[in-house]
Amino acid sequence: MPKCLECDAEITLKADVEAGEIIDCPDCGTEFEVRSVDPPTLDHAPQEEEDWGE
Amino acid sequence: MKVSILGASGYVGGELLRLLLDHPEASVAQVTSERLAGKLVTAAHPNLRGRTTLRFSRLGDLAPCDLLFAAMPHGSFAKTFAEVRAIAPRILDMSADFRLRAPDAYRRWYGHDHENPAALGEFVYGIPELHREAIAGATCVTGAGCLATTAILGLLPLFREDVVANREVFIEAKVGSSAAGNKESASSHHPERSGAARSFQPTGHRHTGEIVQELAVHGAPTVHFSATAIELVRGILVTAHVRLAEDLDTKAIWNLYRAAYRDEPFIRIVKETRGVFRYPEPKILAGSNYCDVGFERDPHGDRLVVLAALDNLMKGAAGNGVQAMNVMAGWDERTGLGFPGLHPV
Amino acid sequence: MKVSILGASGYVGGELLRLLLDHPEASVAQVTSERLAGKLVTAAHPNLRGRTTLRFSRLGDLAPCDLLFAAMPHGSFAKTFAEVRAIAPRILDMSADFRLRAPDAYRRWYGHDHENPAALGEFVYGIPELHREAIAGATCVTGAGCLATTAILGLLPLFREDVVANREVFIEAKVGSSAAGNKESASSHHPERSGAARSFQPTGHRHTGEIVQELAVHGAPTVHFSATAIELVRGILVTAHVRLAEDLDTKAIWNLYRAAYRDEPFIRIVKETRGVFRYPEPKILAGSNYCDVGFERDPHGDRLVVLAALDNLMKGAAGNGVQAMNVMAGWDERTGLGFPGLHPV
Repeated sequence: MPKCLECDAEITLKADVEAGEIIDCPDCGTEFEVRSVDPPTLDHAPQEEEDWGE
Repeated sequence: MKVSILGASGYVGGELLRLLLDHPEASVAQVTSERLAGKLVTAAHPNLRGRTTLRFSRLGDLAPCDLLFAAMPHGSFAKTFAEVRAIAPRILDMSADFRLRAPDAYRRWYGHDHENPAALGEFVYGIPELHREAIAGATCVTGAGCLATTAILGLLPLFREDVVANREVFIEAKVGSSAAGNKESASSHHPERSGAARSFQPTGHRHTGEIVQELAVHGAPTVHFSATAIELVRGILVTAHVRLAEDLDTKAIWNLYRAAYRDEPFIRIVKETRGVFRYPEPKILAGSNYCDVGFERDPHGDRLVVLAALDNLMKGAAGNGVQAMNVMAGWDERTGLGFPGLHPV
Repeated sequence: MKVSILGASGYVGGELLRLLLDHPEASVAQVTSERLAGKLVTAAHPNLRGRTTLRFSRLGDLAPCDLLFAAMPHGSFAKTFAEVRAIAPRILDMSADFRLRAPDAYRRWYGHDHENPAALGEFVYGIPELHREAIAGATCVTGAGCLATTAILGLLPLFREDVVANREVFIEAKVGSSAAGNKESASSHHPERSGAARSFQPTGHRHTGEIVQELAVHGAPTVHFSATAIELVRGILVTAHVRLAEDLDTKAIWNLYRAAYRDEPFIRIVKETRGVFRYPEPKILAGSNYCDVGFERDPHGDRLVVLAALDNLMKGAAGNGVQAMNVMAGWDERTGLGFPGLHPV
């Protein structure tokens, strides 16, 4: 099972997951792109910068 | 289980009553207020209209019950403890009177000797996340200070693993107006209090004593505490700064907090990379028993900022009291504490 | 009972989800959002963290269920109604699309013809205090406008007894920001919205159509409505003025309201002579399903001021929806709606 690149949480992939799919970490919400399914590897998904600061 | 509340006209007493009225295992026997004796409880707690026709009793009329909550003004319970001791086999004191175990610590933080130092050792510090086993077997349990609870729960995993340089922490707490109770004062007058960002206690806040007592896992910590009143009725946000004794990265700290809090029903680790509520924030916790904990590792050095939030009347007082009651009675800790909080609110 | 929510990323959808997750009889099957499909629901509803790992589905993935709530933006549900009609034997639409029975009334208040006028007659106006029997047997129920609900519940007893001179009423409604939904706008930008007392609709508010429709008990009423945004997130306070057709004193009006609302679980008559919260006030109703109703008789003339308050997301929307669901399913109407509201808050 791959681990979140940000918070090390275990990320369960759906059985029918495909390369290129966007998934998010259940603990910290970071989005990843599935680079490969076997072995399961993740990349940071392209993220548009949200305007959130005060 | 028959439960009574000694001193039920205040905000904490009212919150205890709200929770106990809907608690599947507890039934409310009597609730006292000398000032409002004979009056409907809804006179002080309008949110309970239509939910109860209970009236306030006097202390003197208290009949024996299974568990007695005491939510009296600070200093009063210590005086009445001996008198009420026989009323219930289990006592849960929400006031500050029996929180510090050491008489000299009490003198330092409260500026006078304790009324009843002998009884100090009888009370277990009633935060289940800290002392679950001791609470389960206790007959006398004390609630904790709301600001202390927030700081302690935010920092506890770090002090348990002893990863804080010099065991030193700088804590800045933001707090809502209900923490000062329901007695009006010049500074609580709306035109003066509304929109406040008021440094009411930059130093010397009494809750510091509890933080020092409970974080002394591997040796006495150095706690620098300040408190600021902000535009909130309910809610506390603690922002604490520590320097790490070891070079722990974000993942290591996540795992340290997960290990400490994974099985806790009322603590959520909140540190998200998207959305409006990315870090712990009190607003959405109002009415819930959650303490949300988060952190951010400063990439330019060894500083870790720890964030913690809760509702000062719930996990900071009445909610924690009901949680401790559940532990003492052997019930599921979540019983009667299921409200998740509102959003938007 | 399997329940799904169509359009669950908004404030009403999130409040429905909160209530349904803790509802003893209902289980949440799917909740949809095209925009957030695949994401955890807690991304939009942070108060539900730790309570659910549900993710948003797409409309197209909706599987058959027992009851479907629709909480889509106004105008969208009318278009999708035919498509989703087969998904569930019972449909509860929270949008404004099917609230007005008469197509010409819809054109008058919404400025364009209804998408699907034929279906207008299929929906029962879903306030149980008004149409309990019809809702019990209905397959399609529509929620009501939050401002309309408040005004209608405040005034209904007077119009049922036909004691309002010329059936004419002047209504001023104060409302919180969450009633405008979760889409940000220039006027919802905090520095612009905070501290507002903003007359956003002195005339022509769409909810007027519903008030006219539901108060036409003995003949069409004349409804003068204005709405003001105030410093609140949740909450509505309606202040309505009528002139009495008969000389009814305070006691007579008390008895008129008691007769109308004595057995209603979610309506409290609030008119007290002491305490801070003497009249209905939205602040302490946040999260509860109560509509508090009160009044004051003007001693110098024939004017009666009627006051009514509720939480626009609860009795004004999601709470009323769950109450209507309970009626449709034959359960106790209070099921899953027990939260009494907080004080102080």
